[in-house]
Amino acid sequence: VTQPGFGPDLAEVFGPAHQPSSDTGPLGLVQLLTPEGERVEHPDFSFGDGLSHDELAEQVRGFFRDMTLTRRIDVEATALQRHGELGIWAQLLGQEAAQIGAGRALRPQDYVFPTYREHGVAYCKGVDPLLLLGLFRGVDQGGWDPRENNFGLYTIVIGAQTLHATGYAMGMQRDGVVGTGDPERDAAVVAHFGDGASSQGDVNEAFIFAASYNAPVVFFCQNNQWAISEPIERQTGIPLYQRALGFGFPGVRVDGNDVLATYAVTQAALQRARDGQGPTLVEAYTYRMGAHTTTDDPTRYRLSDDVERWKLKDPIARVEVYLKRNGLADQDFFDAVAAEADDLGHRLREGCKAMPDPQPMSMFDHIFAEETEELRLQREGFATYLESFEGARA
Amino acid sequence: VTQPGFGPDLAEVFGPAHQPSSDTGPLGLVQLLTPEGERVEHPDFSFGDGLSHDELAEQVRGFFRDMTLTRRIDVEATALQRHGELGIWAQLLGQEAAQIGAGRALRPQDYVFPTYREHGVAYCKGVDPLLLLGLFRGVDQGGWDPRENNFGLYTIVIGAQTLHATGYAMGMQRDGVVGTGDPERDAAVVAHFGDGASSQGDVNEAFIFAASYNAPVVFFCQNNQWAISEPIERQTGIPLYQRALGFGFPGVRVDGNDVLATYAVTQAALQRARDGQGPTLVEAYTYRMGAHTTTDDPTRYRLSDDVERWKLKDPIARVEVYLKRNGLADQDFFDAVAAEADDLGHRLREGCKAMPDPQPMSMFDHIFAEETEELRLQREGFATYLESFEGARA
Amino acid sequence: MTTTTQKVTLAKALNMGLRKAMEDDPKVLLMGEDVGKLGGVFRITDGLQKAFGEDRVIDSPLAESGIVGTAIGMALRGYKPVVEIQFDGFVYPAYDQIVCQVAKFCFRSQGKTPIPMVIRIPFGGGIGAVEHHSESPEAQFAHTPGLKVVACSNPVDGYWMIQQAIAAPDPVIFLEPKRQYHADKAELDDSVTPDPLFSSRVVRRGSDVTVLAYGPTVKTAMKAAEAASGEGKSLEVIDLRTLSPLDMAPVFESVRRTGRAVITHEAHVNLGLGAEVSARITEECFYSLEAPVLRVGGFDTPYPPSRIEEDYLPDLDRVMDAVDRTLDF
Amino acid sequence: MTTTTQKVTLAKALNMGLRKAMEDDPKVLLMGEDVGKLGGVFRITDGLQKAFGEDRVIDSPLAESGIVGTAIGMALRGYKPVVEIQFDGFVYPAYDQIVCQVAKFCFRSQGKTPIPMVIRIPFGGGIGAVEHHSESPEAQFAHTPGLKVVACSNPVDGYWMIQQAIAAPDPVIFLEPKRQYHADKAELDDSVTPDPLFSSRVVRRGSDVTVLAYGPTVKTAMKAAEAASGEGKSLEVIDLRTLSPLDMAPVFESVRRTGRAVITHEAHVNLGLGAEVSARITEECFYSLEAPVLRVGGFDTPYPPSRIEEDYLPDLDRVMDAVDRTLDF
Ligand SMILES: Cc1ncc(C[n+]2csc(CCOP(=O)(O)OP(=O)(O)O)c2C)c(N)n1
Ligand SMILES: Cc1ncc(C[n+]2csc(CCOP(=O)(O)OP(=O)(O)O)c2C)c(N)n1
Ligand SMILES: [Mg+2]
Ligand SMILES: [Mg+2]
Repeated sequence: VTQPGFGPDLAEVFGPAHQPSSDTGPLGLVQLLTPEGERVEHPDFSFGDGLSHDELAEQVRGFFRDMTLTRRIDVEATALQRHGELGIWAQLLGQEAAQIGAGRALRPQDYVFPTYREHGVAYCKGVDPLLLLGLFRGVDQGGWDPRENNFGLYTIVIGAQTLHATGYAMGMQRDGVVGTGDPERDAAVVAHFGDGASSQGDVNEAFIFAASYNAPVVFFCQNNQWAISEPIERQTGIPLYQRALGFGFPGVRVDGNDVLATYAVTQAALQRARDGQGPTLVEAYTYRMGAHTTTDDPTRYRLSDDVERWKLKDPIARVEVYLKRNGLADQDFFDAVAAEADDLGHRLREGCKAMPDPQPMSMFDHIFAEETEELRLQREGFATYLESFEGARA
Repeated sequence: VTQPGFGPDLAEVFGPAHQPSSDTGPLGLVQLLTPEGERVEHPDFSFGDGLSHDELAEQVRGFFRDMTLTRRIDVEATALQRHGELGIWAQLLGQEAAQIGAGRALRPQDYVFPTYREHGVAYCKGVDPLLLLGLFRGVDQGGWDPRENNFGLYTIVIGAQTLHATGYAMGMQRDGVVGTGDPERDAAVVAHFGDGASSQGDVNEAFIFAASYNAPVVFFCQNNQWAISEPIERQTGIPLYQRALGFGFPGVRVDGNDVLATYAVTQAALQRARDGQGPTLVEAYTYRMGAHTTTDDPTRYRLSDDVERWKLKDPIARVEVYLKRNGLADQDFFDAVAAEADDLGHRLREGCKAMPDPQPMSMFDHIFAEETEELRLQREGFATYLESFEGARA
Repeated sequence: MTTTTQKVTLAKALNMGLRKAMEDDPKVLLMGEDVGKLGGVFRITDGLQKAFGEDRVIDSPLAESGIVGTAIGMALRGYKPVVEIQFDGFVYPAYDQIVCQVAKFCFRSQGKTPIPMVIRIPFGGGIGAVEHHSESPEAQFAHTPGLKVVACSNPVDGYWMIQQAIAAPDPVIFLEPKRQYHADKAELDDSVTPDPLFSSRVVRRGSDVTVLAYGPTVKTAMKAAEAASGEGKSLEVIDLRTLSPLDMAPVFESVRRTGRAVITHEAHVNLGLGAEVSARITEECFYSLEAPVLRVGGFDTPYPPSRIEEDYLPDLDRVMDAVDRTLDF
Repeated sequence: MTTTTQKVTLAKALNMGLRKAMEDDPKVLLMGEDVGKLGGVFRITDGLQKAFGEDRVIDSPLAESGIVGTAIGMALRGYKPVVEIQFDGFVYPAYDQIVCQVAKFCFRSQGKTPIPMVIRIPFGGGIGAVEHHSESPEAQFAHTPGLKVVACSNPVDGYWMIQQAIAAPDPVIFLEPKRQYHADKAELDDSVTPDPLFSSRVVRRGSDVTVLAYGPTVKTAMKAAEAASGEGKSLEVIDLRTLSPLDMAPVFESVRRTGRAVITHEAHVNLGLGAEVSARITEECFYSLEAPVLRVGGFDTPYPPSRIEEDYLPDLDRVMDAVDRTLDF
């Protein structure tokens, strides 16, 4: 009885299934500062409302400074890897606006769960950039204290941290720090992840748990178009921010190279979470200008003119133009930032080289809060073994 | 600079995030036969087009027969469990229309990946109902041959089969049996799962892979409102069919107690897949009338009046009314089906009791296609051990 | 909690232990599938949501990785999540979160963010269930540094060990022999001081052969000892209780006396706990051994259909057979 | 394939073996993250997508469970998927699909639907990587009935074993010592007949101590044998090659001669392969043993930061130390 073609064309019925991922969706790509440095309006999001001219100027200069220093951290670390001081480095070149916009929208009580690339967010959360190098140098697995900075350790297993973030947000709900209306008290969580990570089961389960419990978490996806060698099209045929609609919470795509827009959108999403209105997915549309990591060779899988095209959208250049054209910053300011960056670079170079290797015996430390007899014996056995070489090895 | 309430209310911006899961969404709940047995029209889906009055009558009578026999399988198996002939049984009571509608839309070359509850679909695929009992009796883990029936073995790990289905569909693409326009050749896969399963990472990854490769797979979710004791609201705040929109392929909610609508929608989705237009999510909106399994006690977590309300939507009764009121079937027909059901019941009772226990030694069989020396020795050792009891045990 | 003694099943004892832990520490949360109104498919959390509310006894979406992953987040926020995995065979979707995250947070952060968390897993077979409901996954967790793994074998241990596991500052995989949930009742005296959590215990003294067991096989070992004594063989039975770390001191002491050891568990013999225990005994008691350590476990086959599971599972006869083989060695 | 011999690295040998397998059988598919244009992060699949097209060399979305789960479906459809897990530490999201599905389809269907499939995993440490990139997960898979697990240690074995694994009708976990990928070159002669896949091999004859190794530690064991001979100690080295099933015959034969055995692997000692091998040797060669089997492996700690990984990993000194201890026992 089955006949070919029976039934309507569902594609027609349901509307086109696939849209090019460059499509910016119903909301359009939220942008407040064009690549040319022009301020533009957006119906739903704005930057600087309620700020005086000076306050606004100061904040934008702050963004410029943050992005410049963040880029310097990245450049120095990349160089340190080239010189063998780091084993590997995950570059953020091109993603400065996405990270500073997201990072500056945070309040001290907000907690961040990063991937391995959130150097700019770490900087905003007050993590000493020098500490970021330890993991990549191989002397530790993250030297900062998550409790001090409300900034978790880097997570290397793709997507895993989005569930931790959701659970942490559920804890905030139980602590009564959501929706009280007290700005000093209400808190939220940001879960960072990439476009490739959006395919992991864990990330989608995080969406489900967050929606189910209406948890105060902002899922911040830096869509830098690439998961190592795989383009975004392998992960999704529609704009990533629309994934949220399938889970029952809002999604928005913002120009991730526009620090003003990223700041405005992230802050709105965070406020929504703090107010008890639940999760939001923010897709920061940007581009990975560098290699995936210093061990990667992008020439094997992508064309350089893509990169050239995105160079024109540089997140820092547009802010510099804006500041200069509108006389919001003078040369002294730019010189000062440049000098500060040089100092930072110097400090990172010296500090990195000075980082000591851990003691071999330290591998037995902190495996548990309460050490086991088994491990104590293994530790002692190894110590005795090492001593047997004194002299021999020296 | 951060101020409470800064930024627009995203809920406003993005539209309401949450809709009650009873909401039937933009398309409405696709229904072609009301609980009262009235045929109704739907703008996008229809049943019986191109069928003569007799052909249509014959097909609807067929559905009635299929559902009646399927229910009998379920009733008998439930009774057999009560009598200790089965260790456990997963009842489908109330889901007959969803399964027969989905099962009858299949072509022989289509392949099905079931959960543990698809007894009606198995029946449509020609699996001897008696073979379904083996797993629940504990004599095997699925006695039928998936290759003969194009019906996979029951999968107990929630959601796992949706990935197998997607991979199988990817294999069909490589075999060139998709989009050729030849009805005898073009094939598709149906992945069955439940509302609870929609929360598993695997199911969401299956959506991603299917969308990414445009695989010919229909994701058929029987939303029976419950995952053991957990109501659908724990899994999703919006209608499940909308999950598909987040992954870039169509989703549709159909009245799962309406065999005509389920048949029409599934067939359309299958044809879309066979034609190479990719995956579809079909949410069959139904209700688990029985316990989760025979070991479950629903009185601990749900109200009986829910069940009473759904009794009025019985999938078989409405077809019977429709057939009778329109004179599409006479009493002889109903008597014949009843008799056939009795025969089936008898065969199941006798057949089940006659099912022999497996030989203990059989646990060593078929672990590999190529047995290992290790296992051969372990098998021999156990055989010798058993022999040492001959007499002793007898 | 009353301190008057009462006879309870393992299921009831665990339920009482969980209730006590929740009363003692408001940070303790329960989470899992069907743990709320239903009280879990085995009723271990029966009545707890009613008593402590939906914020502390949390029905979760159907996703094990999500359950463990979010529990990690709650632990980082200062809570003590106790998650229930509905059946042993369904812990695997959460395996990545357990071995790469739960096990590593403390080490990764150099002790700054330990994860005090309990993962309860009903394990083992013998209940006539279908596939994936009778697994024994302990070896896989014990092999993972950063996890502590324990198994209770009786109501009294169940009551105390669950409270100790929850109080512990480290992640504990807590294995419950589901076959024993409703099997035997034992006298529960709330006033005694329990043994430390990470200790094994000699549960029957003997002189000829040391029989090691944990979880569901302790009962089997005790039966074997009973039967053996009838044949004039004296078996010493040790309930390992803790699988990682292992508490081998009482085992070594015993084997040095008996010179013979048999270990029995439901998990597959190949790379099961018995392999490690055998290796350690041989390393430590080499000159005391009269025979190699013998292992009696589930065969190296997938768990079979339930109608023949008793043939798969180590039973009194197979333990006795090993005892005889080691004595005749 | 040319039959003229050439010197190749392990990476190149595996690449050649995969190419050969794809030429020989059109049903062979490769799937994984970055296996296409990039040729994999280790370049093991370099050039294969260009040669065989995107339908046979498939870049996958970033989801390991999805990779293995869909590969199962392709296998059921008659294909022979060879999936690449990018690094050992990232196999865990796929763990459920591997142990509950890949391992069980054949048994569950009573042989009707076997899953011929290869899961390639670059494993082990020593490459100065960050967390999760230096794990040795073999024991967890070897403990699971229904899986076969092998590890290659050199280019020649790599070339043949990958082809044999792909030709095998059962699922094979194929472990590649990533540290060796570009280390040494070996003469590859396509005309010889290789040993069977599931066999261990004596790679150096000796009479005093039997040293067992696989994957990355085979080189370490050979170095130790070299050094030991300088000290007048004769070590027999066996490359286990197959971890499940284990091919113990050559091991037993050897230990009966030497009376002493040391096993070394990078995996944690606790419940690592060494535990099982030690238990089996003791069971089979009890009266031949002059000393307990000694185990030299990774410590029971999480894999440490790379700056001290060489202290964590078994090296020549630690193997020699064990050799001395067993000789002095
Ligand atoms: C579970 C897991 N699988 C694979 C990897 C290896 N890996 C590291 S980064 C990466 C790509 C991630 O892409 P994306 O999520 O877009 O983040 P991006 O690197 O672009 O910031 C992969 C596959 C991993 N770290 N974890
Ligand atoms: C991975 C996994 N976790 C838990 C279970 C236990 N379990 C069996 S059925 C079920 C509920 C499934 O609900 P749903 O997906 O709605 O299907 P239904 O039973 O309603 O048909 C659960 C939790 C399982 N089988 N697999
Ligand atoms: Mg990316
Ligand atoms: Mg359901």
